[in-house]
Amino acid sequence: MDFLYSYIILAEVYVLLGLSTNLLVGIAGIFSVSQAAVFGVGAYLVAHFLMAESLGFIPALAIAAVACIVLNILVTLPALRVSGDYFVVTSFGIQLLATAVFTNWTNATGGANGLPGIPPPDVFGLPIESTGQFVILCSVAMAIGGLAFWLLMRAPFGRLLRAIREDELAVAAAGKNVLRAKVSAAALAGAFAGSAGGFYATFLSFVDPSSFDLDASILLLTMVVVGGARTLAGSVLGPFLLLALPQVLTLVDIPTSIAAAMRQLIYGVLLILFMLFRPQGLAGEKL
Amino acid sequence: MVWLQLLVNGLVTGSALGVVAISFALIYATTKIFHVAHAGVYTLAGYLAWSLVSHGVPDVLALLLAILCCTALGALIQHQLYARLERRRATHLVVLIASLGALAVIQNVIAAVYSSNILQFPVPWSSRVVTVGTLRLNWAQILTVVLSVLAYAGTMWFAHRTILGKQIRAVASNPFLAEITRLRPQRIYVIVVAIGSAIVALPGVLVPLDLGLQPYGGVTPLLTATIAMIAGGVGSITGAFVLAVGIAVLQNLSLLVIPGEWSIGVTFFIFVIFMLFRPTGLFAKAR
Amino acid sequence: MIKVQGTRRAFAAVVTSVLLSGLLRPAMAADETIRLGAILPLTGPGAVVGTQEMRGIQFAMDAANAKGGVQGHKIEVIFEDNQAKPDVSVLSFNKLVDLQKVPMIFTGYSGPSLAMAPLATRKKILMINAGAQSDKLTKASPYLVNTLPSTGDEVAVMAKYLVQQGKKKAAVLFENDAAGIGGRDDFLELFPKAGGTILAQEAVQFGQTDYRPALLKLAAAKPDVLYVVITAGMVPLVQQLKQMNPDFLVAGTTFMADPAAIADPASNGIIHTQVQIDAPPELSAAFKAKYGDDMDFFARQYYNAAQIMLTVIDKVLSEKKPVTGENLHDTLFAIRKFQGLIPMEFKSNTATVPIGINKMENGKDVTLLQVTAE
Amino acid sequence: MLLQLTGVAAGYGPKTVISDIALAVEPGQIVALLGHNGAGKTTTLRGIMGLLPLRAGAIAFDGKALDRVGVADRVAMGLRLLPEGRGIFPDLTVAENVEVVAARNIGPEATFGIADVYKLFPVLDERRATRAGSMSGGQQQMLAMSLAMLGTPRCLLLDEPSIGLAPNLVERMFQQVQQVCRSHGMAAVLVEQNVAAAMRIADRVVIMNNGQIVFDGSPDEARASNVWHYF
Repeated sequence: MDFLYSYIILAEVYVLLGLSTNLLVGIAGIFSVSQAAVFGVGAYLVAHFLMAESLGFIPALAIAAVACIVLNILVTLPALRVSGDYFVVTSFGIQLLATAVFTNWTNATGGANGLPGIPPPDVFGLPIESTGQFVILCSVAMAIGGLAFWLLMRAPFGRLLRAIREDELAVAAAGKNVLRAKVSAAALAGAFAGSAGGFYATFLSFVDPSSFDLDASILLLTMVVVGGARTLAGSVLGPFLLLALPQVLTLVDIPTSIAAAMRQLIYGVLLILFMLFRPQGLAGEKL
Repeated sequence: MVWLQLLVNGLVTGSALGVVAISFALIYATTKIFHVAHAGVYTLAGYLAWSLVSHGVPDVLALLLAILCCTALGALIQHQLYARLERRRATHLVVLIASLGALAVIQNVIAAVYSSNILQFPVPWSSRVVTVGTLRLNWAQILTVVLSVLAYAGTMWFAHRTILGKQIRAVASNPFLAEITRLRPQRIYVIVVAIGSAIVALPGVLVPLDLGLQPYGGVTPLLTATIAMIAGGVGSITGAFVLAVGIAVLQNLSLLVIPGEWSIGVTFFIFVIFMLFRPTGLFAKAR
Repeated sequence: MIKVQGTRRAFAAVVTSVLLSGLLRPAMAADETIRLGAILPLTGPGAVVGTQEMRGIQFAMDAANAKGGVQGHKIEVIFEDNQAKPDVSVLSFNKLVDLQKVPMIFTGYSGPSLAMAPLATRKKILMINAGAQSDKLTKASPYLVNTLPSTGDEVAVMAKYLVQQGKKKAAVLFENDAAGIGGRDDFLELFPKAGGTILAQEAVQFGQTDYRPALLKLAAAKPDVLYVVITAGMVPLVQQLKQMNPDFLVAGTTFMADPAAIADPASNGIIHTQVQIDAPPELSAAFKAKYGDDMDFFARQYYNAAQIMLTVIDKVLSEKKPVTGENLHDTLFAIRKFQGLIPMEFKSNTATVPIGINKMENGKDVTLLQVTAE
Repeated sequence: MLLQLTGVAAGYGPKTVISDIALAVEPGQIVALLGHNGAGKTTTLRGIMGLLPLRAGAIAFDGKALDRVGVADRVAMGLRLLPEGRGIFPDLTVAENVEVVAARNIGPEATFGIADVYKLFPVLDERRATRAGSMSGGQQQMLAMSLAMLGTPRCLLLDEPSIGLAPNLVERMFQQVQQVCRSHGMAAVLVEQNVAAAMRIADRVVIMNNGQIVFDGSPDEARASNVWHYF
């Protein structure tokens, strides 16, 4: 069962990240390609506190979430100044900068060696050690995240965000505070990404920069788009599907020497077909 | 005299990077597509030339054939992928992800056919060294600078002196007017991606001639070139070229003051700061 | 309601696909085939090394199966691509162990191996690493066995040799990943201990083959010797070194011994430590005939590791014991001494093998001296 | 009849903006299409150019039904649009602007060639090497007008040509439009906010309100009528 469990746990962590990305990209219209960087900061912070045994899991997670709120506001600030593709490229820059810091700030992150031996989490003194318990923990986290997202989308704030995405000038002209709305969306997205990092670090008990690089950020975007932008169902479906896809593709029988490349190739073809024939994703609204 | 050799090396890598930047700038300014698959075209050029040279095709002919194949591939991507997405009114995000899919396809076809090993061109002359004073350059580097500068000059001449070049700039400048003055923007898009792909094939062959071929090696040069394009001001060929050279020189010279592992991080840090204060780029024209 | 239906259908697709991926293969488990796993980077930048490792394993298994397998059992190795990422590795590990019931897994790369090590301990799955040399791997798990010494052993040999040769001022060029940093750290500790001084160090990214800026900066420090810890891209490195016309000695680790680099005249005079693992010429030729590439260090290492596994499985089967991770582990340490491509002894989780110092000369790699590291 | 619209309806997304539009333009005629913002004038022009699909009705040009004719072919037939505020290629020089449009639109029987542009607007001749986007609004509008007329225009659709121009410039430009129409038998549909100036050169006045035509007659009839409460 551990395979299924570990699949579910990782998918649930990615659902939190998917919600974060969806909130920023799908709903607030801030096209960020640096969510993996924020995710990484959350993971390293929780790892740090647990390895130093200075804090329990829940307080560590809270601190990581708060730090990532601040960080995410900072990294999305350029979006207020530059728009469209300019921000995408700036965001690429932020992501590559973060990777450089994760790889080279050896004292804090262990550098390219990573941090092995992160202790398992505890919930108010109750240690979470088996994969089964971990599934429960992550499911609860995902449920809370999903509920928050769902409630938000129904609240006036959600409608305001959507209106901003449609026509920012009109919303600003109507006297609404666009800046505050965008910053709030970025803050919430940061909290999601930071806590996802905490679950990720403690589940794997190991973190290194390769989990938080540009590829990871792009995977997140792909998850959101394939699942469906701007909907809760989309944010859940995308991670579950895209994490399963490589596993399913291993069933395709290909000569071993080129199998892995062929699977990545099929993945690319599927992405293209998806964008051509179902660009709104499985359960999303039209982008 | 380390700085002099570093400076010259920076100029060499920068000129090749500059050609990548102008090819991407040409495509991006006209189609507004964030053509990530361009990195795949760049990589493919080298592998095609390598195959041809390995089969005894003369070096110059191999280069020309590689350029020709890339031209066709570029036209194919625009015509079969981007144009279809455009007709379906796909958003930027959808097009970007489809482009990532195309990149995955190209890279992994290469990996499946050629394996992931770093391949060296079987051309002994390329690593022969020429000494000028204290400077030591090999023929591959010299050829890179000469042909890159020629490519830049050729592109400038093409864009400003030929009717097709002017039409491309017209479409980039006002696609709506181009539509109603029968400039046939859709056709121009195919042409411009084809030309951009032809141009990028040049550094795609020259750089691996010196440094070897890797199937996944195209993304970093493309991202750096993109940053050069944005910092140089979208639409400015000179801006893209000069900034690319500048970035490469900066990265080389930065080693004199900081450890090398930070040079990429510092580059992107400067870029992010730059974007906050001068988001339209250095060479952007007043609008 | 169309959207809801679409969602449901997609959910069904996910669940079905997961179940399918689990159910299809074990359905074939009725035959006598013994399945092993291998989790290696087969796509992405790390694939340079991972592909060769995969070929080494597959080459050994194909040969064994062609001879009828081990006591009538065919051996199949299921390869998983982890793209050198720890999270994918953990998924792959659980998948291989839960669904394919493999008793042992070949790994490489420090990060993924470290991420999987706790799982190996908990589930008693034997992991064999024949490629990564991070010092942390030596103590990561009792179930993680390294068939090559950690970089520390190689560095110790080289540091002593260099000082003996009067090369007391060194600069270090290292790859900015676990393997490179491990080697650098060892050198920074062991070279001064042997009586040398370190003048400068510079990192390069994995897979980045423009070494010129780093080389120029290191050369400016005027060292007697440049110590190189890089795992891939040797040909560009030796060519760029040659281009500089250096007045210092270049020394490296086993990774230096890329056949293409040795064949390149630019590599003349470079010395390196070599974890002794020679392939007989007919084996190399058969490998090259099959894959079109030389059987490099990694291919030989994993070929050798696969041979070790075949020996261990043979013993487990002849003792009529089930092929479990625990039995494989215990039997491996019971046999202890192996005679694969090289003699190898497991006094701990990390093999003790002879280490030589080689010099590249006119397209050949000549052994200068040989020691056995402790 | 050069241009004829019958029962035309068009719109964007779920919204139908214009409906039941009937309009006939004869060769040489200048029709002023007036109405307040959002009345559907620009939508009508876009419909004529084929930039918007029709939801009902038909458009015929020179007796030929346009329902299967694409934008580029309509331009080739002589339908020309001067779009509001974006009628030039700002990053190209004046000469390049003229050159790229001429290259694709001037045939052997062109009524309006490159030389005619500089004859009609001498100021453009002086500024040939200037980047078009850096010129004044009036000069940009002259260039836009020239681009719309290059080749063999038979019916000019002018969308707010006077926007941002000084009053004397507006007069001059309109006189030039009138002159070209007279000399080449070209028709023009002129959408304008500057009602007075438009009325002075118009042969006919059409007034739209809420996506419908509410008045169609001569300028004198228009002056005499009570349609002005629409403004």
